[in-house]
Amino acid sequence: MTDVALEPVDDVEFPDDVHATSTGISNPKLAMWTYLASDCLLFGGLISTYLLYRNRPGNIPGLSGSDLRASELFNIPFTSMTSFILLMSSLTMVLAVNAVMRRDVERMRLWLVATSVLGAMFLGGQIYEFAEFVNYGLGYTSNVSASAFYTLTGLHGAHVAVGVLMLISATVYSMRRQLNAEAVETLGLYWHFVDIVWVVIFAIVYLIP
Amino acid sequence: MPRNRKATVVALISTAAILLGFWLIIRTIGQPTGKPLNTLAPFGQQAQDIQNLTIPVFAVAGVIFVLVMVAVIWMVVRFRAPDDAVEGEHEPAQTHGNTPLEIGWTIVPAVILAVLAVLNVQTLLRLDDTGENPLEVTVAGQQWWWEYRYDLDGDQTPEIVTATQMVMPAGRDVTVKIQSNDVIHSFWIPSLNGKKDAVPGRTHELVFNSDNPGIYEGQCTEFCGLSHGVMRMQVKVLPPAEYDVWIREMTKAPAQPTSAAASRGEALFVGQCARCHEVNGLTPDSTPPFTYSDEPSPDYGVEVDSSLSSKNAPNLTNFMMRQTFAGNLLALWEGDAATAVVAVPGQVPGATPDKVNIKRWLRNPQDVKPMDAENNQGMPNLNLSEDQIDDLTEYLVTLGPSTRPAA
Amino acid sequence: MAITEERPPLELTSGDLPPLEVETLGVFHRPRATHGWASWFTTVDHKKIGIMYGFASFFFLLVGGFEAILIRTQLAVPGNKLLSADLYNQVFTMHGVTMVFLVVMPLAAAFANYLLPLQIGARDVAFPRMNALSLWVWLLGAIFFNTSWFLGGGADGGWFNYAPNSGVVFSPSHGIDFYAVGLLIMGIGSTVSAVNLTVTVLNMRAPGMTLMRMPVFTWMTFIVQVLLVFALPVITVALILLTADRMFGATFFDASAGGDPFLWEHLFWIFGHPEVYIMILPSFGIASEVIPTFSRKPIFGYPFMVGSGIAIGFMGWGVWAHHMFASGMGPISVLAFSLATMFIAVPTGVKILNWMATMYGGRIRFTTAMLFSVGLVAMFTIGGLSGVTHAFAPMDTQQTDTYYIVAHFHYVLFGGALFGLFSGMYFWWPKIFGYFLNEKLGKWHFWLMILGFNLTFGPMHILGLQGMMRRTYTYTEGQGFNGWNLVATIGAYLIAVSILVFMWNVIRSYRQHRANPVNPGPDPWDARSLEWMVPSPTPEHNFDEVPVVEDFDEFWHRKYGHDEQGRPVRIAATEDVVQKGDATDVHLPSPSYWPLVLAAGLPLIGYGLIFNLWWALPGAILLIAGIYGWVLEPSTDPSAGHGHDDDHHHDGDDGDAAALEEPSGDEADTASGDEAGEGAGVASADEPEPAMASASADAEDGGSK
Amino acid sequence: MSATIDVDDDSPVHPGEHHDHGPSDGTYWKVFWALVVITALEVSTYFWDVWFGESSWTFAVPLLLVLMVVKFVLIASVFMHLRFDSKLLTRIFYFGLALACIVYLAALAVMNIFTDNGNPWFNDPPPAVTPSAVVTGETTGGGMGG
Ligand code: HEA
Ligand code: HEA
Ligand code: HEC
Ligand code: CUA
Ligand SMILES: [Cu+2]
Repeated sequence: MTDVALEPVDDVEFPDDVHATSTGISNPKLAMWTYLASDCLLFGGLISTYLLYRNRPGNIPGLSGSDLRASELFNIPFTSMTSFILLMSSLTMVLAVNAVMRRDVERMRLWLVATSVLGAMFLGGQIYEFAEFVNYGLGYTSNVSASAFYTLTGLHGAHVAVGVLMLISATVYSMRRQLNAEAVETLGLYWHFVDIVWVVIFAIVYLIP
Repeated sequence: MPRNRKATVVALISTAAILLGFWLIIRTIGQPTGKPLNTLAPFGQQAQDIQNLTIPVFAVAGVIFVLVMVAVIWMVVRFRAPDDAVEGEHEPAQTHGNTPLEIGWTIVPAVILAVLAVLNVQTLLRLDDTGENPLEVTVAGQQWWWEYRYDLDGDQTPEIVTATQMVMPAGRDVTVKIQSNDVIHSFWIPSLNGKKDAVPGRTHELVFNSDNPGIYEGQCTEFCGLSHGVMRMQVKVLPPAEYDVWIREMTKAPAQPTSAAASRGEALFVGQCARCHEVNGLTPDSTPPFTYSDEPSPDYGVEVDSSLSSKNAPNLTNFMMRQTFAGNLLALWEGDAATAVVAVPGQVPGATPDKVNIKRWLRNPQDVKPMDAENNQGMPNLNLSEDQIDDLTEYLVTLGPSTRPAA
Repeated sequence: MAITEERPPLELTSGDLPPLEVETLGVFHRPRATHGWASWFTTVDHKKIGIMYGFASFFFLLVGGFEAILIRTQLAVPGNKLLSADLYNQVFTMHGVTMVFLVVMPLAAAFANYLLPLQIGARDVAFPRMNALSLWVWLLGAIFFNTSWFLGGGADGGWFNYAPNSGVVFSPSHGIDFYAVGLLIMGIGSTVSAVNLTVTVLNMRAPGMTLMRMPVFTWMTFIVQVLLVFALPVITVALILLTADRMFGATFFDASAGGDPFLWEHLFWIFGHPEVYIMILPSFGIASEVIPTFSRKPIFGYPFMVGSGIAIGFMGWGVWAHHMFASGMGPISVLAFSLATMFIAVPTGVKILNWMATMYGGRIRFTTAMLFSVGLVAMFTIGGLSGVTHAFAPMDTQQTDTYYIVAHFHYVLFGGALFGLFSGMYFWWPKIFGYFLNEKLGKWHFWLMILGFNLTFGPMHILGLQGMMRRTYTYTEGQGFNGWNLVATIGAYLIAVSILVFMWNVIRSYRQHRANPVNPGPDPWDARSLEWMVPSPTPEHNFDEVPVVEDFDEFWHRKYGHDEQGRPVRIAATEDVVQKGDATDVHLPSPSYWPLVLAAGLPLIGYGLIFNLWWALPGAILLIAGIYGWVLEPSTDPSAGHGHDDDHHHDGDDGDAAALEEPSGDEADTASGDEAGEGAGVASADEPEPAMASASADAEDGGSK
Repeated sequence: MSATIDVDDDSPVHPGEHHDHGPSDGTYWKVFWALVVITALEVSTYFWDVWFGESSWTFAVPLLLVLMVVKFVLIASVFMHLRFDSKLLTRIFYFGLALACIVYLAALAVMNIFTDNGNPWFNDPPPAVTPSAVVTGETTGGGMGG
């Protein structure tokens, strides 16, 4: 910061506004999209790992470990439910964003809460699913396909959890002081991305045997 | 223009200097003498194929190198601002670019490379050719030594299991099937062919074919832990007749030791060493009188646990058929026998086993080669007494054809 | 920031209540200092952050160089017993990792941070606090990584750390845990920084600064950031899997349990090859600034320079398996990657030739900076050509894992990347610190270094071709490696001397400057890009007035026109076109503790993962405190700074919200400030990073771990 | 934003130019229902082998992939506003996505996941270490990603 004399000074001329952006896209939004593009490679790597390993449980002679496969335990109707819940949360999120654009704060808060509740439900479903699998004897280290499965879905779950925390924080924040519409929109992007990733996981991991 | 002339002179001088430097290097670089791992001294067909690609590629790279260097030197001299340069005088023209030129120097390198690419592909395909009726040898790397298995009759169990020194006939394609029992290693005999990694869970093939009998040094080249740097091996290329002798000798059981010391050593071996090392027929629970078999136990080394390294140790049956041991670090024979290209080194006139080296190894193997036996990596120091070491050495030198009546 | 017009910040407090003035978390006062040692810990100024990157990575250069000296001393003679095999393995691993992740990348980041905003005419990066966060995360991660020396030994798996040798079974010490966690932490820092700088280049350009008017350095750094954005997650995946293997008992790389060691190799090199271009492109950028300046000619073929940079960055994604020619993948894969690799020589060649064409016909002043850049052109060519010889897969099966490779990558990394970075140091030193480095000592530095460098790494070509494998802790008499190894060792000591000369130069020049200050002025080299328009050292607000850009090499064109032969003719005295740096009342983001607090949590979590999970608890608390402290803190301290916290001045922060209301406000300058009432006092309105910035930082944590 | 800024050739949205608000709540609902239907269709494939027999898999797998892409694009374009926002964002995101697909598919191909030789240990042409390990084992499905 320049040390500025305390007496009033003439305004410096700004031929442009320093804060405006060259592309017309706001910084946080551009940053979020860049980050999401980067995250594609993160999830791509984990999905590839799973694809590589999914047919290598331990029942192959010479390999150690349990011979259970995650795919044998899949409860498709149940996971369809949780996928549906996550899909729904995308809808509530987009409604929250639309509300904030209309400057309808009450509605926005409502939809944000709904989104976080749905997100939490999804997480609950995932925890239930994991617990069920472990009950069946498929632990994280049971075999390499299990590890790949848990790492992939677990990391996705972590993304959801972070998202839920951000949603709750945003809601609280909106009550404490001002909340930037941009923030809600950007948060929405993150949320939808998490959903999109699940769309891929659901199809590739769960439905394609 | 004097500046121009000066630049040209400097450029010519540096061209000459670079060429002289190249010539000096090229004169010596391909020489195998004293450089057993030299990559530019092929003694096998595959290495020769690679060499045939290397020479034109290096030549092209060398020419580009000289051109770029000389051009830079020329310009540095030619366009150096004079010390008395004044701003505003003799300012350079502000050229921004020249599209045809740019396109030109995009295309020319591409064309050069395209030509070389043809050679590249040809060589690649050639090296991939496994030849006709190849001899197959399975090579397994483990921390930090190499094991070779010869399955002569194709029944999936090896008749010969040996370590450190691989033997192959001259003039015949040999397919080496490279495996690993623990981490990734790389099998490399530069005189014969390029390297190929030994990756746990996989089998990789490499083809050797050499018309030149000789002993060729090799080295593990994929970092594999503590003793990677001294994980060495040899390939001995024998004339076909000698090779048959080698096979014959290697498929015979060792004879019973005759001297008392060797017999004591034999018992010690069963007690101390047989839990890791195999001598065909001996097991840790063998009881005297010991009997030998002419085939390795089919279980030997099959149950390698690739999460532990030394579940198996070198098979020592016919130990004395090798010329070096302990990962090619120590000579097993003194004098000519250490390096003779023969099937049975013990038959080289005047051959005597290098007992000093064997004792050194038994006294403390870690002293020869860093190992971590606590972590199942390598051979432990068994804290043997000098007497035990003497007895064991007497026994070890009986393991081989020198004690057998000549065939 | 730039909230788009339709969506001004919400008045969520139903209008009548004033927005809460949040005193950040009560206990802490918002840091105010902008001078003095304390300010360095809280600064969000891209220039200070850049300087800190620079000093820290130079320190690590000494560490990594010391390790290199140990390597060379051990290998000076056959059978040397200076280092045990175990220690040697740690030393070369740590050397490699240190040089790559703790020296070249952050040193390039130093230049990127300092110069990007200046070169595009911006006041700061897009997210200043996140910039500070990147620095601290990287630095603390780097320190964390090096503490392994004192906590049971460094990593010993080589810098590419092939599995399964990197598993607990084969490397039971904690070294590789530090490698995995340390790199994960630094990866977070680099990802944040890469996103930040990407947005900066795209969004923060001065008026008229179109992409094709950006200086080449900016372009190359931009490409590097994009490469980082996409390459880092790949190694993150690899490291996550490695951590799971080592710490949680998974078997991703254990072949006996179905794991595949190849997966590591692919993931590592998918990252690793873009990584080598991440290391070289900034130096290419630096050379592309230095060579035109001292040749007094514009860069030759600017669009081709930019295009080839993009091409290199792009092709870099398709060649990773050239590190695996001997690994045993199928012949078709080998063929494909071999051909792809060969052709990467084409765009790189375009660069080399364009630099030469820039020098051609120029009037070259051989300052130290120029010497290093010309050195780069020559030395990199050698390294590049040996690289092309590796690209021929059959040849590479003889070369790989020998010292021939070691020679290749030191020629490109040292002779390319590091030479470029040294060139940049001499070039921008006066801009950054306000005094010149001594040219005479600089020339000693250069000549000693290039001599030592060639003595060290030149012989390695021969050694490698004669079969000396890398990563060997010793060699024996009779392998024929003796003589050249000794030469290489002597060369390494020469390099060390040259670096001492450099350090002495810095100290001596500084002392002389203290005794007898001579300001180099804004434009000591008669240079071309915008950063030379501002005084040296750069004032905190960068530009008094953001320049309106009309041309590539804008600053040059303000000084020179040209005659009909295209020769430059002065049209304005430098003094008249540079800025005075005396602007007041420029609105800048305020310092903050939170980046440091947040970053400090990560190494603690790292120790927790490695030793005892309880230790992660304080780390997690710091992390969360950092995040929430950050979110609750307006990025601009309303009560800080320039002496007027009231809003009767229509300075930048008030003006902009209003300016944004104005669709086409070409005169968005001061007038619009009048309606600033609306945005006034709205903390988030003027911050370059509204709340969501921190939300995305959250995402970062969730995502990259 | 001032009009003195030369519009970047690369920035599709002109500075200061307004862009659409995006669709209304109603549109979102419509898209949502479309997504629900697609998801239902996806899930139904799970029962196809019961309904239509095993051979239905040959249709199910490509169908699932197509539906996945459709869902993906719908959410990205509508919910994430890519259709209404600057094209730059679309480019950035889909560049990352495409890069991920290409690079990882290539890596998986090099690891021979698509040219599976029936060896369940490593999907790799060279046979496994111990001959006994190469027993029957199921051939991994060749579909998307093996
Ligand atoms: C700054 C970093 C950097 C850069 C820029 C490069 C550039 C290149 N590298 Fe290098 N490389 C590394 C860093 C780098 N490399 C590292 C660190 C390793 C080792 C990792 C490890 O194992 O630890 C490595 C290893 C490595 C290998 C693997 C070797 C092995 O382990 O077996 C290969 C194989 O193809 C390779 C190739 C190339 C090629 C073709 C280029 C090209 O980009 C070079 C292009 C440049 C030129 C060719 C010169 C100029 C061109 C002209 C003058 C035009 C005319 C030229 C022709 C027509 C040929 N590199
Ligand atoms: C940018 C990257 C970079 C740089 C600059 C260097 C610089 C040097 N490197 Fe390094 N090197 C690598 C990257 C780099 N290296 C990598 C990636 C590897 C592979 C690792 C692996 O295989 O996993 C490697 C491996 C490597 C090896 C091979 C080891 C082996 O395979 O066994 C060798 C051997 O000679 C070597 C030598 C040197 C030397 C002598 C320098 C010198 O140029 C260093 C010069 C610097 C100094 C000399 C510092 C100055 C110090 C002082 C002035 C005083 C001392 C300071 C204190 C006491 C605090 N390096
Ligand atoms: C815990 C296992 C173990 C025991 C017990 C053991 N060794 Fe070894 N031995 C090894 C291993 C592993 C090697 C390979 C070392 C290397 O070269 O890296 C080896 C190598 C050798 C070699 C060199 C073989 C070659 O071809 O290179 C000899 C000879 C040898 N051992 C003899 C003995 C004798 C004699 C005893 C008993 C007193 C013994 N060993 C006990 C594990 C063992
Ligand atoms: Cu085995 Cu290196
Ligand atoms: Cu590479």
